[in-house]
Formats: sequence, structure tokens, C-alpha cells
Amino acid sequence: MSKHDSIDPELVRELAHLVTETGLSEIEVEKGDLRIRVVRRIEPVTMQVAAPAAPVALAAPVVPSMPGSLAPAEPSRTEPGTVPSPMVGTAYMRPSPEAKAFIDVGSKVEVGDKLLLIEAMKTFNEIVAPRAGTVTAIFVEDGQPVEFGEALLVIA
Amino acid sequence: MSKHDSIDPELVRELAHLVTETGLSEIEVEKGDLRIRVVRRIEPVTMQVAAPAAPVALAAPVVPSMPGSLAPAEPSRTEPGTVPSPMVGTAYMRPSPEAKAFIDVGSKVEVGDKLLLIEAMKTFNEIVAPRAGTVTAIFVEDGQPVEFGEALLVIA
Amino acid sequence: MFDKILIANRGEIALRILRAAKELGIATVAVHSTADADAMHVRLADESVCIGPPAARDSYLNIPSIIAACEITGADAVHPGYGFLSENARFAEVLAHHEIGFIGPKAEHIRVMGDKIEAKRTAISLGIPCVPGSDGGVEPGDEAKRVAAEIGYPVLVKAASGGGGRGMKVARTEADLDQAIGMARSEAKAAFGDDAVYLEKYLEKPRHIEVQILGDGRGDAIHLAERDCSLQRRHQKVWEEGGSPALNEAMRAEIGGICADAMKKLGYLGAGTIEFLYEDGRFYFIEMNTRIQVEHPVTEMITGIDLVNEQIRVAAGAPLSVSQSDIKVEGHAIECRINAEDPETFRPSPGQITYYHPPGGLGVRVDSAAFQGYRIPPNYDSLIGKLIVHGRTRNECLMRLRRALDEFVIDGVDTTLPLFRALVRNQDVQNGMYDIHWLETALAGGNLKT
Amino acid sequence: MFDKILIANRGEIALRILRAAKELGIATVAVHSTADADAMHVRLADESVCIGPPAARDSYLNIPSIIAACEITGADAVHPGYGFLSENARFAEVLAHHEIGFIGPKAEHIRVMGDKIEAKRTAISLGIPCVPGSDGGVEPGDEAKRVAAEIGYPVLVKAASGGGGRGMKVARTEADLDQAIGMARSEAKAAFGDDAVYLEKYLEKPRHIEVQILGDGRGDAIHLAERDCSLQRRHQKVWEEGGSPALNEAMRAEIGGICADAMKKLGYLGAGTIEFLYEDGRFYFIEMNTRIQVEHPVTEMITGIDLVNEQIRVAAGAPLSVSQSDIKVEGHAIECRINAEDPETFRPSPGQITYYHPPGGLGVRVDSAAFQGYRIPPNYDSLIGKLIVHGRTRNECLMRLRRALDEFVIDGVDTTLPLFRALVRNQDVQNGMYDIHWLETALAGGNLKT
Repeated sequence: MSKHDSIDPELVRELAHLVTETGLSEIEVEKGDLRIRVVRRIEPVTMQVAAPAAPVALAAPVVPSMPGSLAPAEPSRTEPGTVPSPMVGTAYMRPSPEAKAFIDVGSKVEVGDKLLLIEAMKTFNEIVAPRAGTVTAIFVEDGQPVEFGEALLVIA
Repeated sequence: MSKHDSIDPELVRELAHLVTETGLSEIEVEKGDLRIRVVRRIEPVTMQVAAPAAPVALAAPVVPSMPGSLAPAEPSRTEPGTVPSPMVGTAYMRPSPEAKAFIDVGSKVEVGDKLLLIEAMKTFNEIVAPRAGTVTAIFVEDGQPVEFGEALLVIA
Repeated sequence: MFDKILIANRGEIALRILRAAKELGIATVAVHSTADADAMHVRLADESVCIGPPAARDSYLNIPSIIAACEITGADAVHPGYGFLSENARFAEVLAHHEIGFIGPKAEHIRVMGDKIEAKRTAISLGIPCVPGSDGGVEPGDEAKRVAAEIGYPVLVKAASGGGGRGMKVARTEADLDQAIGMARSEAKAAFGDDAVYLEKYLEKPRHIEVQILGDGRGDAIHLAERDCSLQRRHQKVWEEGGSPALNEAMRAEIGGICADAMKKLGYLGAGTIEFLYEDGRFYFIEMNTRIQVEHPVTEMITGIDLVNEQIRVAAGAPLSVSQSDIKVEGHAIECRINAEDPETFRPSPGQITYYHPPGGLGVRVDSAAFQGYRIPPNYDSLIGKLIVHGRTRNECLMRLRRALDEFVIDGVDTTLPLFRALVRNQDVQNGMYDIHWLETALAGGNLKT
Repeated sequence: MFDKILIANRGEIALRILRAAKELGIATVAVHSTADADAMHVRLADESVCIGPPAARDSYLNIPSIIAACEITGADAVHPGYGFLSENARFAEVLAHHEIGFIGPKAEHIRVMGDKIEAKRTAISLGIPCVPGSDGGVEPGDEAKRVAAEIGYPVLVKAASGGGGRGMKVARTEADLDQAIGMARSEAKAAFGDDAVYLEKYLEKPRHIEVQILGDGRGDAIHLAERDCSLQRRHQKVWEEGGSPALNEAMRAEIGGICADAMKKLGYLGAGTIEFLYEDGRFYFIEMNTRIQVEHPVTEMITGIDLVNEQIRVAAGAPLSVSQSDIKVEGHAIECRINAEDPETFRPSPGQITYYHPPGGLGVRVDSAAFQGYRIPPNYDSLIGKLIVHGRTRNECLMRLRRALDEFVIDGVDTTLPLFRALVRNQDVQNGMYDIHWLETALAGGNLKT
């Protein structure tokens, strides 16, 4: 759990409730290297979540699995700069079907730049850059389902 | 099995049949370091079996066992010169209840000297020394059950 | 029938549900926290989705994540197992809103039975026997004596505002009653500033007996006999068996019939359990669990009915596959909950299982998601698996349980196996002579040295 | 009842017997060769005795060693399991001579049923249906036609001195008969110097169906329905199920009744199996096995009767614990023999099991002496264990078997698990449409790619 201590989902949730409750459209908090920005629009609701800066262990991909050998799997290798998905949902690489992608491999990004959207329960959640740098790899495609902790892209 | 190749139980059995079939009272064969002597008396039948000269892996003692851990047990340590039991039965250390024991710790024995008797199915089987030397340890007591391969004594 | 079921749970019950789905030819989706990425149900499912970090509130209790997992996998129904979201009426409603099937009761029944006062009121209205008591407050005097006589001694005088045992007095005979009421009122006044007290039947050595029911949600319901779960520690069931050593066939049919009739009236959907305290031949309703229970295999072993299979069928709108007359209790079954705990102190013992060998053979069932090399995470409960044994008679069952417990090997963590080896050899347990206090008393008295 | 049973066997059946003895409260003695010192039944027995080197003839078949092991442990009865000394009449007699109980039939019945000709003669005299044939030699002509018509076409013309298929001809109709007899006589003359031939009913696509019986040795005997063991490879049973997909309840009761009556007449003691070929609604006796069989759990699962428990009881002089009217066939069961063999070439694969995880859950039974770290010795048969699955219907049983096979993990050696995973998904197997030639044909045709 300690890996997630740097970003507390409860805090995000509280901010999200607060933004709704107060009728505001955006709340941003920052402390040390942690920055959370919560944005609310009317239809569709969008929540902006800074992806955790610290890499988390990657979970297994969504594929049929057989027991085969039951020895515990080795934790997946994680590249430094990998941005994992903070939630389950469907990834969208562009703001609308006709628009161009937020980023491509080679894009330079600043902290807080939009990377992609993850849609869950008809809510589009903006995933923003947790660090500045160059996008060196993108692991997801437009419309692809992603699970919690799944590697989305690498900012080197 | 290779450890037992030096003494072939089939050969002993054949000799035993032969001694009965021919009505003889004794057959002795010797080849290299192997020597087998088969003796037949009327009531009680006694068969003399040279214990295998090569040590065999000791089997577990006759004690209640629980699975505990099911990892395979390590083979028991075998001292050189250990004489294992060639059969299942009850060990007797003397020819009759009043007589003195065939051997004691410290006894010097020659190849073929009687060491003890093992009784099975009302037949007393003489166990003779497979090698010359001094008895340095005796692991069985008078009247004690022994299993195949169980360490009887050590001739050093 | 459903095409794809998402299992919103973990551990042995997730595997149990997965097995039932596979046997129905239904595809399965496992959801899991990052702590459970290597779990058995994840390995065996057709698809798996990681839904969050180890903390249950962020994964197994996270409704949006589970709905999103349904959306990305196309699951058309969710089985909630037990615990977690299984008795969360809002979850059932959110699923309905997303047009995803919920393999469980109607939300309204979850809600009613989740509220203690509402549940008791409903039970009474359905004809289920409850603990008798005075309708309102009582004072010393003839009226209290009349009410107490109606309830039957011993009676418990309880503070209306009470809790924690304060303001509670037992009156064993009519002669004690006035004094007990007086003392309870004084204590209540001092403790809560309110001297109102009421009367309730006092049960000294009750058994915990529960009736398994199944309903189709359209007015058909059956009972599948009872389980005796009196062997408890800190209100946690440890050993469950069926039928109860305390009941005979007529008593079983009677309480079962009452429960089935109540569920028919309610139009209950799915599996449920009506829990009672039992003393001196009478049943007293405690609560109803509107889900599958940990100890459901006891019932499966004595009736031959696959309860999870039935849950799935009725949730999909099918009728029950059996009627009351098809339910025959054959033999006896006992379940032991094997926990990763010190068998004497009950301190949890998470960690890696370095050797695992379950027992086998006739009449032995193991429901466990453990395996050699599995690391029991510290984040969830300590249940490693359930050993369920069936025999033609209770005695055969006990002898079989003894040999099965002696075969079971779990190395690397402490387990409660030694406790069960002591229990199965205990005279009172063998005689079926125990109540809900027996186990704690035996443990406190050092009578179950492991 | 016996106080201490010596188990004169190894592997899963030794463990099976040990379990039954423990459940009866009887002490156990395991005997073993040096190759089996680490075996499960040795670890679990109350006492163990090493009786010889790995070669079976010097250990498990060594009668003096086993008697000596009884003597030194004080065992008062021996269970021989299957194979080894289980059908050795002399062993039964030697035990009797030493006043040690034999958990098996009377020596005379072992002897009679061990002799093919004597067994058939006895079967006929007991009213058990046999393959019809001519009483003696036949020649071309009307007499042969009369006999063949009585037997029913197709008929097989067989050399009296024959063997290995030579001197055998099939006549499918009366028109073929004279020519078939003539050709068979010529071949027989050439091959064996004797042109005598006889007629027998020719079975083209028979099933192997066997009836389980139990007798108390004093004239009471019952049948416990049948098992269908048609799925065979090189006369080795691979998959057994009960009831047979080919029989209905009336046919089951009829052949079962014939067998039970025969055993009553014989005064048979203990468990036995009467094996038949079955074609077009008729049964033809092959042989009787006077011992417990590998596939006995199929019968235990559908009847709830513990056959080894019954064997022990009747050997100790007790009556059968059940009567014919107590025997009810409930649901369906299938057994798969999991061997340490390449699933395509069937080459034995001894060695160490590096990972072992058996399936669990409702209706799943595993009878196996294997465990992680166990080294399968090359000295004996390749059976690792048996997976037996029960369901309320044959279809439920097949679905459960499929999921159980998918859960079973055995690493380190090749196993036949992939063959069973292919079989359970095969259309013919699912439809129960197979005979004793089906499996070899399917394997030869590459229809069971694993």
C-alpha cells in the first residue's frame, strides 16, 4: 500500500464530492510533488486525476489465464517514467472522434498536460501528466479497455 | 536397484529351492566377493543368508508417521560397514533363550560367522557376517522386529 | 441465461462462483485488487480486471470500478459472493440502473433485512418466531408479572436506552422480578439518564441454528434444512454442521416449512439464510442474511443441490430446478473453516504457503483458493479454505473428518487445523452437546489444547 | 472387527484402504519396498514395514515377507488391494493357515474365477449370460447352419487350437457360413495342424459394462449397479462411468438382479465385479474380478456406499450394512485415470512431481497418493491418481469434469490430463456414443489432439 501513499484516492474522492457539493467547476490542490486538480463540467462529467508519479506494479493484462504452474508470478518489470492507469475504464486518446490525439510518441509534455481520457460509467476522466518530459512509448490504443495499474505510456 | 546387484535374491531363492529339491543339507557358492551358503535342517528350517556387503539405504524405522511436511525425506546416513537386514522378521541375538549372544560389541568376526537369527513364518534364518572385522555397534535387541534394509549392526 | 458473469469478490468464494459459472457454460470475469493479482480465481477466470489497490474500499467495495469492469468486459451479471457488496442494496440498484444483472435478492429485501428493527418486524409479520418480549416499558408490579409469565422465565430486564450490558438484569422466577426491574431501572437511570426498561425472553444456553432457503422471486420458495453453527468464537462461526444434532426430522420440517412459507409470502429471490437462536425446542429469529453464506457447502453435501448454480438460474429468471419434495437430507455434513491464525491465540498469520496438500477420497470436499506458493495478503480475512466432509451418519462423518484433518498439510503459516483436530476428538463435540458459549468456555478452560 | 489391518499394496489403493480403516477406527500397517519409503500411505499409516527391494516379486508379491510383517506388527487382517496378491488364492490360504484375516473372497472363488474355462462354466451354471457358441466342432453343412441360426448372425468361426487371430473368420449371413468354415479350417490346419473349428457369437461394436456386487459369504448378496468402461486403450480402462449411457433403469435392474442372484447362490464373500460385453441389448460374460477395482469410486459416488468399508466389515464376519432396497442410483459419476504418461504416445513418464494441485469443490473427488515433491518410481504402474466427478445428471457431471480437469495441475512429469481434456470435449463422448474400439480408433485417426 505504501506505494500509493503519495496519492490518496480518498482525497481525490473528497475533492470530487466537494467540487459537486459547492457547485464549483474546478479544485486544484498541490503539496510537495503531489498535485490534484478536480474539474466538473455539465454532461459529460469529467474528473481530472494526476496519475501517480511513482510507478506501481503492473497488473496482468486482460487475457484468458490458465493455472499452468501455480507458482507466484514475478512482478512485471516497470520502466521508469511509466504512467499507470489510476482506474478501470476505456481509454480514449483524443477529446472527440474527429480531433487529433492529445499526445503522440515524441510529444513533449509539462506537468498537468492532458494525456488521454478514461471513460467509466459514462464519465470521462482526464489523465494528466504527472511529470514533465517526452512521451517515449504509448501502450494503449483508442477505445482500449484498461484496468487499474495498467501501463498507459512512458514519459522519459 | 544397482546397490543390490551385488547380491541377487533370485539366486538365493534358487539355491534354497535347490537344496530342498536335492535333499541336500547345505550348498555354498562363492564368486569374487560374493558368497552364499544355503543350509537346510529338519525343524526348524534355517536358511543362511549372507547379508549384502554393500550398504543399502536405511529405511525408516517402524514408528507412527504423520505427513507433517510431504517434501521427500533425505536418505538416511549410512555408516560404512553397516549390516542391513535382508528380510522382515524378529531378530534373535542368541541360538536359544539360555545361550549367550552370538556377538557383542567388540567381538571379532570372520566372513560367514553367525551374527544373529531372524525369525519369519516360524523359520529361523541365520544372518552371517558379510565381511571380517570388529563389531562396533549393535542396533537391535533380542526379540526386536526388524524390517527389510534396517541396520542391524556395524562391522568395522 | 447470462453469457458472462463478473465475480465481485475474492478468495474461496470467488473460486466457488467461478466453478458454478463454468459448469453452466457461462464465461467468467475476475476482478481483483493489486494484492490479489496472483490469486487462484484470477488465474482460472476467462478474463480478469485489476480494479484498485489492496484496500477493499478502493477495490472490492468500489462500485464505480466494478461497474466500469462490467462495461469494459461486457459482463451481463455480477455475483457479489458474501461480505463486500453482497448486502449493499445500493449496489443492486446501481447494477439495475446499468442494466446489469445482480445475482442476489431484490434491493428492497436486502434493505429490509439489513435493518435490525425492520427485519424483526417483517419476520413477525411473516410468521417467523422471534424472541418474545413486552411491547413497551414495564414497572414493578402485577402487570410486569403477567407479561413475564406470558414470556416464560427466565426473563431479561433491559434498559430501553441501554447497551453494553448495563441496565440488564435476569429474573429467574416471579419472586426475582420486582427486584430485577428495580435494579435495572436504577442502573439505567444512572447510566443513560432514562429509567425505562422492558422485558425479553432470556436464553441461557441457546444453539445457533439457521435455515437455508431459496426463492424464485415470483412466490415460489423452498427450504433446504438447517445448519447448526453454534461453535463460534467472538461471533465468528468456526464449525458448522447439518443437520443439527439437536433437531429431529419433524422439527426440521416444521421450522423449514415456516421459513419457506415466509419467503413465498415475501416473494424472495435467490439464496438466503434465516438465523435463529434455539433453546428448549423453540426457535427465536436473530436475522436474515440475504446472500450465499460461507457455510453453504454443508447444505449442498446433505441435499445434493448446488446452491450457487440455483442462485445464478433464478437471477436469470429461471424457476428453481427443484421443488420442496425433491429435497431429501441424506447423511450428515460438517464444515471446518481453516484460518491462517495461531490455533491458540487466533492471531492472524498472513504469509506464504510453503507447502499445501489438501485431503482427498470419498466424502471429502475442499473449497479453497490456496495453493503452494500462494502469499496470503494481510489485507483481508484469514480464511484459507473450508474442509467439508460428508458421511452416511454423523458418526461416519466425524470419523472421516478426523482422518481428513490428519491428511491436510498447510506449511508456512499458522493455521487453525490443530484446533479442529482437537475439536473432532472432543467428547462434547462428538456427542453434539454444545451451545453458542461452549467453544469460548472450552478455549478459556484450556480444554482444547492443540 | 479387526484391530489392525496390514495393507499389502501401494499407491492410491493403499491410501484408499488406509482411509477406510482409519474411518473404522482400525489401526493400519503399511508395507513397502525400498522404492516406496517416502510414499503417502507409508507416511499416513500408524506403522510401516519395509518388506524388500523395488522389484515387486521381492516385495509386494513376496508372501513370506508380508506374513512376517503381519507377525512383527500383530496385524490381524490383510487387505490386498488390486493387482499384486489380490487374486492369489494361495495367499488367501497361507493367511488362513496363519490365522490372519484376508479381506477378500474365499480362496475357492478366487481360484474358480481365475481360470477362464472354469469361470465360464460357473457363470453358466449360475445363470449369468455368456457368449453363445457351438458345443463342439462344426463342419460346413446344415448342422452348422442350424447352430449359427440359433446363435444369431454374425457368427465367428474359431480354430479350436487357435490363437492370435489365425483360423478366425466372420460369417455375416447364412450364405457366408460354409465358405467361412472352409477357410477357417484350412487356415487352422496350416497354422496348428488341426482343422477343428467352432462357432461363437461375433460382437462387432460391444461396450464393456460391469456390475459391482457385494456378498456376505453366507448367501446374502447385492448389486450396486453397473459401470461402463468401454473407453479403453490396449485393454486398459481409461475412463469409466456409471450408470452406463447405454442402459435404462429396467435393464440395470435386470442384469444387476441376475448378478446378485448368482452371487447369492455362490455364497460369495466381499466385493467383486462381473464383467460383460454388451451389444444390442444383450450381455455376454467376460470374467469376474474377485477384488476391489480401480474404478470402484464411480459406484461409491452414485450409491453413497463405501465399498472398502463394506469389504472390511464382511471379511470380519459382519453382515452387509445395506440391503438391495437401500441401493439407489443418484446422479452420474465419471472417473478419469490420470497416468504419468505422454498423452499422445503413452510412453511412461516417471520422475519427480514438481508441482501438484488437485481440483476441489462440489462433486469432485481425487483419489491419489501423489504430492508435490513425490518421485514416481519407474518400478510400478503409471497411475498417478483418479479424478472422480459426480453430478445430478450426466450433463452436469461432464461440465463439472471439464472444469475440474482444467483446474488440475501436475508439473514435472507428462500426464494424460490433456487426453481427458480432449475426451470431455468430444462429441461422441458427450453423447455417450462409444464402444470398446472407439478410443483406439479415435487416437489412430488423430481425433483427440491434445
